[in-house]
Amino acid sequence: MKKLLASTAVLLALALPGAAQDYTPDPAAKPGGTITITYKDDVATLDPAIGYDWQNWSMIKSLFDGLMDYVPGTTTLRPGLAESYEISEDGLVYTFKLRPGVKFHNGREMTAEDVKYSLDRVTNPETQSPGAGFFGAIAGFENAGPGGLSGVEVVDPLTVRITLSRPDATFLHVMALNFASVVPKEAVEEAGADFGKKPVGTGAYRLAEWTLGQRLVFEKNADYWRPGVPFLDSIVFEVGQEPVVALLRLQKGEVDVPGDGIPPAKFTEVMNDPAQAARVVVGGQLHTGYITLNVTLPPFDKLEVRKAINMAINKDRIIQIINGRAVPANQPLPPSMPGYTEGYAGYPYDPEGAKKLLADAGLADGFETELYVMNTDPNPRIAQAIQQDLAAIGIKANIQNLAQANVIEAGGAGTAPMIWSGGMAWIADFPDPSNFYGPILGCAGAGEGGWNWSKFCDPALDAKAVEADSMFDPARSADRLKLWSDIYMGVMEQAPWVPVFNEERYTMKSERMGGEDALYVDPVSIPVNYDYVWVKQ
Amino acid sequence: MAAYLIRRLVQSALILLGVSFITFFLLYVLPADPVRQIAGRSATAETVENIRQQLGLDRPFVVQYARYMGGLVQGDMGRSYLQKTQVAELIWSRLPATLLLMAGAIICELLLGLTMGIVAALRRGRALDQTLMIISFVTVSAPQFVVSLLLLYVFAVRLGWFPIGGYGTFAHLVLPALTLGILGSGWYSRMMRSSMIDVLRADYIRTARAKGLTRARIVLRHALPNAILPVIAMIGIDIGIFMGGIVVVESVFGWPGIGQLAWQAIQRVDIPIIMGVTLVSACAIVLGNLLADLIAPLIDPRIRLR
Amino acid sequence: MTLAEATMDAGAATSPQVPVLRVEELCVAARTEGGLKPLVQDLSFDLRKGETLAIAGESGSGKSITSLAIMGLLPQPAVRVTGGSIRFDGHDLTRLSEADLRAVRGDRIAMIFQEPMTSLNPVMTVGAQLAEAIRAHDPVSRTEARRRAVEALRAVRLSEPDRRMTQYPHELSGGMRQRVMIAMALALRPEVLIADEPTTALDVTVQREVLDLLRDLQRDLGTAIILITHDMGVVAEMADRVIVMRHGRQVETAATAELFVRPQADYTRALLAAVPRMGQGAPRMPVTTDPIARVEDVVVRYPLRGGVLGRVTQNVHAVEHVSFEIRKGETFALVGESGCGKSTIARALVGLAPHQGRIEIAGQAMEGLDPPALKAMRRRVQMVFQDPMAALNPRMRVGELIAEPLLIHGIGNAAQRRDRAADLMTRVGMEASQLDRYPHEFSGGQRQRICIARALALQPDLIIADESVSALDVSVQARVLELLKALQAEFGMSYLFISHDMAVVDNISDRVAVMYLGQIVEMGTHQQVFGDPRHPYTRRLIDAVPVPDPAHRRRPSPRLSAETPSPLHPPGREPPRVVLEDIGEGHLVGLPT
Amino acid sequence: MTGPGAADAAPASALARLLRRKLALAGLAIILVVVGGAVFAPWIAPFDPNDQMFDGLTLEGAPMPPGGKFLMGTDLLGRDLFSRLLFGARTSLVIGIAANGLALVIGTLVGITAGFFRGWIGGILMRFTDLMMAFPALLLAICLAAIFQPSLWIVAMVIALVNWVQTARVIFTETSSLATRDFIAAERTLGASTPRILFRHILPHLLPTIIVWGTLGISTTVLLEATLSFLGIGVRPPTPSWGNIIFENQTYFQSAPWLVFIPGTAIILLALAFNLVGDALRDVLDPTQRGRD
Repeated sequence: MKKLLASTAVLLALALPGAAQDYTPDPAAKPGGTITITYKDDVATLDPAIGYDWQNWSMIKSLFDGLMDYVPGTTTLRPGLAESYEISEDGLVYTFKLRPGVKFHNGREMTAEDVKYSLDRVTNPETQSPGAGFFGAIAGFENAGPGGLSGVEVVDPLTVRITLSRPDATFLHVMALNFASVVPKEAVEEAGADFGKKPVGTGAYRLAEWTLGQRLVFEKNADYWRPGVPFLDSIVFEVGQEPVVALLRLQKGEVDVPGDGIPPAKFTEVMNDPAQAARVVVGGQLHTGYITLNVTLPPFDKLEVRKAINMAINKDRIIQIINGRAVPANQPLPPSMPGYTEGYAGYPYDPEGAKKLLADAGLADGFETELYVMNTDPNPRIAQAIQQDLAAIGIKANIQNLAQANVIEAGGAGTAPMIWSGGMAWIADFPDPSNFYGPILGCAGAGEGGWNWSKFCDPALDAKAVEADSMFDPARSADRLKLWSDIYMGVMEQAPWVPVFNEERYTMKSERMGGEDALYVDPVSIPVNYDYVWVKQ
Repeated sequence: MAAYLIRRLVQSALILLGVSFITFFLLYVLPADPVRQIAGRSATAETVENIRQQLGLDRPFVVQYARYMGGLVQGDMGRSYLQKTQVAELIWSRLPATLLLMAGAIICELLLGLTMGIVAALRRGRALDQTLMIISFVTVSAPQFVVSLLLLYVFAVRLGWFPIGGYGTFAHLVLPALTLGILGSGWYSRMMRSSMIDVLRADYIRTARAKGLTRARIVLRHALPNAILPVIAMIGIDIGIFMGGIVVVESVFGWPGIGQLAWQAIQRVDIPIIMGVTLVSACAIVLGNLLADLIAPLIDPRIRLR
Repeated sequence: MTLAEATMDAGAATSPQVPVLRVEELCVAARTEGGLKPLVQDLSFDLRKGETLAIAGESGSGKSITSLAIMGLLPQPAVRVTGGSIRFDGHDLTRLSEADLRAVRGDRIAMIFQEPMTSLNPVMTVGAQLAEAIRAHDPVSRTEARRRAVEALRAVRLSEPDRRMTQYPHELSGGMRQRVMIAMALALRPEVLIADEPTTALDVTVQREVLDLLRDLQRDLGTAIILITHDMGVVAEMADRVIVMRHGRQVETAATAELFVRPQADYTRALLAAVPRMGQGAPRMPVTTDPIARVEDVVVRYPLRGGVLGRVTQNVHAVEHVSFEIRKGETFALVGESGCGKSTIARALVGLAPHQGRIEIAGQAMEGLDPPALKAMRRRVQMVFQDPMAALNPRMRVGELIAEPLLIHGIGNAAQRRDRAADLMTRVGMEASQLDRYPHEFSGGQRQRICIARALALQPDLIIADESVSALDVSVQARVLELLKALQAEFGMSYLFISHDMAVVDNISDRVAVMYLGQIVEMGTHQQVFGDPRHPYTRRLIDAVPVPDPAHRRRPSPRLSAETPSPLHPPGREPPRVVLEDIGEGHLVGLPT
Repeated sequence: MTGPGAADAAPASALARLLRRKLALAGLAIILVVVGGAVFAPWIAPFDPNDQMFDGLTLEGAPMPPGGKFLMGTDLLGRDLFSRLLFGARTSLVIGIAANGLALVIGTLVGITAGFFRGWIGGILMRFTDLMMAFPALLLAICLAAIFQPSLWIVAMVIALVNWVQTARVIFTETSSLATRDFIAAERTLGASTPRILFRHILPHLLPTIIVWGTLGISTTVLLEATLSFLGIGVRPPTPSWGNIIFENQTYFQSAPWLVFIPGTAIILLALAFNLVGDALRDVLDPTQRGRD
């Protein structure tokens, strides 16, 4: 089975009917200009193998490219550094044909060796990449180390062949992840551990200046291989800025995009002012906020109790508390994710019914438990709303208000009966339903230290998940999504989670920013697709 | 003098050693696993173990501490777990901002505090004295975050006199330095006032008056150098208070100092950074005290360095 | 032009009978919570050109307030002049503005104070303080001011005046500082010098030097001096005329010779009678009983540490090989100037100072005793401190304080202890009804009586009186000394009497030891030591004491300005040891080394 | 000779003198109001402090400004701010008193021991105190809070562990100077035992200092609790404390200023009150500080 680029598009078209095949930049766009973007937290690193933060995710996307890419503002795959690719009939061998003449920022031309080096590097434990696990399907991953991945071969300078140990329907998405970015070996070796401070890639921008803890400046890569982009001459990122302060500065015209979005404290004010509200951009996110119920700890080992809690939470009230910037969730997947089960009503808000279920479980008098929550606003507030809802059905939940690391620790160790996921919640790495299962609901993550904080493990569902992920054939895409939908319905039956809401992103831009709104709430290049936005002069 | 310096430096080194040990121990028993943070959500148990071994976090506490101190002695503060950057570089890049803020704050509080204290002492018992002392009480009683938010709201948001946050120009420095300065000035003014009142009662001030010196000369030449001595000792302690308190002000004003660095590192259990910041702060405190001890004999020749 | 030359002119220009300063009906009062409290009332006097007027009186007499009123230095607004006038050069100083007063102060009326230790600014060099005083009134250049400052230092006979200019006050001894003060006061050749207890804080030999200096300078400069003092000896030596004050009022005023010979007021008579005089101690029968305490070859040293490792760099040799014994029922006195080690011996005797050598109380050695035995031994030796206020816990009632030793040693029950305390109170001349008061409600003399009562509570064999009467006014001092004598007669205990006051020691002691730099240089009965002093230091001490008799002719003595040698020695080095030789009847004299 | 004055003796008159000072009286009044509010909170508070009321928020989820049904407005969860302030006073006072009391006990014990027994015990204790002084206090508190996981009493303990150092230093200095005073020497010559000297003679003299530092320290403690809460490591929600009320609402200082500045004012007033009383107490009780007003 051999497919050219055109047929890839067919595959994707099956996944997302009606999506654009490729992207035509805004015809009104003008090149030039500089914009300022702020973030609260410092940028930890720009090393694509390591960066996994809110703020560096989109920066890395602009500095580096992977073999695959997405159509701006959408979740539609398109080729990146690979001009074309073919998949073997058993779905185990991917052969990528590289785009010729692509140059790194240091002027050297990119070759297949670089692709292999990059994949070897990200999977080498010495790199300590938080994304190494995504490449688990590549043959030889278990033995990855200084020797490299046996499954990645250089055929010729412009051809790379990747062999998988099992079929993986999400593999092309994986190749679009930041972790799969292509890096030049000599630059990495020269910088050593400091590559994250001196990034060299093939991306639309290059790093011009970095004052640690203060600002970064990206400047246009004039040799960028995609014609016509980027538009901006440079981007200034200022870090260490409180979201409220950032928004005040935006209102004064000092900032173009607040990287952390509109802070809750300013939300009502902004929305009540038509002039400002006009510049607000809303977009869905592949995000779900949920409460984990530890199924190994009594009384959460009782299904009735878990269901009761699902029925006790007043999701509308919680959404009101965060100024209505979310929609109620009834299942793990967010609505914009393929595989979302339309028409599923979920557990109703029914405190009386919940009480009855508790009584059925022999806990008519309720019980006392603990709710872990990360200590940054608005999470403690949401936890208190949850606490009040639980109190209404007789459950006394004490709030453990801790730093992120401590909550993760308690969750991993399995000592936390309930955790509100806010602040650490799952935002999908790539737009595929499988991304919401493995580490956080599957058996693999349920062990000591895993991210499956419910410690929920259903071997039957796990088997289904394996089956779904091996359905790599685009022709069976619909079947695959149905299978995933079933899996998540199965999860909901056992109620290890209380899905609470799917957050929507509200961000703002300055008067002078151009480009369609989708670029500012890009579901992949979070939060902004810097390559395609432009400035009105 | 040299012997004194050497002994003080040895003492300081011992104090820093103690600080490092206690901090390292506290971080060791901290119920949070840095490796999980490093490895990320997709990591397998194997990857996690791999990373743990590489960082040596599977070793006993004593070994880990010895390794850390071994590196430290060679000037290596280690690499940040999450940023993979040299901790020294991270701290170094942020230290100037913190030092600038601290210098600004100390100048601010000395100007405000000493002036208030001297004026109050000279107008002792009068309405002005009472007013100044109530003001200084209020400043001592005000929490940092309330004052910083208030200043931000009034002078940056409402009046627009100063930038709302950030770093770079003098205008950026004014509000954060003023916040810390206002808060500290209360202690200084009270201390200066009581010290000044004591000194103004001293026999040598009577002598100076008996010589027929002008009031200004008596206050500035005779009383001030004597009265300022306890205040100098206070500056050393003050640096410690700053080092602790700077987290709040830096976060409100978006000041890129080590307070923010520390706060983020604590959130993510980035042990090398926490260790580094703690040690640098402790260093600053120890040096501040040492400096105060070295300045005092310049003003007061009676103080011998022994 | 030197100071001396300058005054020659001044002296020739004015008649000595014209008053330079006239105080009329001066009233000073302090504002207190209970209203105005008068401190000085209706005080009038004239100060004539070139004369020395002494204002004498005990504490609280208002003499210091008077001097501050003249200088315009009253601690306002609490204390202020409420009436009368101070006429100087045609102006009433009480009505002058601060600026006008400032022009007078230091330039035309200068003042020196009691505490030379604290009266100079510790953070300015001597030179700066002197030059500043000059430049405050004479618009001269810095160099010229400096030159005149050196001149002034030379005039007060300070050695190495150039070096002194660059020194800080703490580098100078008390006597040198007082000279600096005098130099500063006289540098601008004022018409009036007010000396407020100028020698009270000084050792007796230093006092001698400063008094001599003041007299010499006055003779040269013709400055009129107001000398404020409580010491009738100083009055007798220095003053032309005397005003005796009491409770803010003038009691008597007369020419000095007249006052001493024919005091008019009862108070003056009582005051003069209370003044201890040397040579008046009644000859006593030598006490020949067994010793109650024996001090043998006692050494007390304090290490001074320094350097990187904190090694001992020097030792303070506080007490060096001192031996003596105190017999039952006798009063043994230790005299000497400050820092000679006499108090250290007292502290060693009660176990407060670690020592080498042997101390025996009633035949039992103190060294190597276990705590209970040490506690038992402490019953036998009690101490009365110099400052009774400091020695009494201010938070305890007098009754508790006196019963405290009984309680500590578990003697009697509460009622018995209280009875005993009441008894002791009456023994020391106070009333049992005062048992429930706090120490601050008593006067200084009464407090010292309380201390004595407490010391008596355990019926000790030996009471150590460490400068116990030094802080008291003479009249009170006399009464306490009487009490001590009476108690000794009654109970027969021994006293170790430590004092720097030669006259007091002469009056109370049976035997005397003179200490100098940690060692005893002469020891014998009081007749032997005071009647026939052999050691040069003893003689110098005795000669230095001002005699409260204007008719007394002082033997001309060399004007010493040598400083006391230091008791500091590096480890391993010891000061030369004084060897005592018996020159007959137990009169021990140190051989000059 | 002037005696150190009556303060050394009669406590009753000290109180009388304290009451004569207007500022101290004002401070006492504020403290009484706060304590009263805290004690009678259940009766005074118009609402349950933890009740997230439906009409406490606008439809858009914004808090209600002061006035009308809610005297001081509502917070971001629709709870009555006035009720939370009343109950929060309990937390702040409990922390202020417990944490500070504990710090005072530790500090006094360390200071008195080090000051009285020089030598190696004192040396070690004071070196340890120096070491603690070199710790950035807030950083230490943050670490401790992270280890022990915050609750009301843990926060109090953490604050105490951070705050005892200053007290120890002051007590040390005072004890050392007391130990050389004549009346202590007199006690020794009488044969008094060490415990007797320490507890009968030295401790009573330290009481004014302890009282003063106790009152002054309460304000520091209240502020530190507020700061810890501001950083999200204070007492556990929903228990209100003045600090965490501000913390929860800090970013709303512009859109809902009452949520920040009303509790902020409350903290300032309470700390001010304790400072005023403490300062006056110092003047009244501590003879060395006499007459500085």
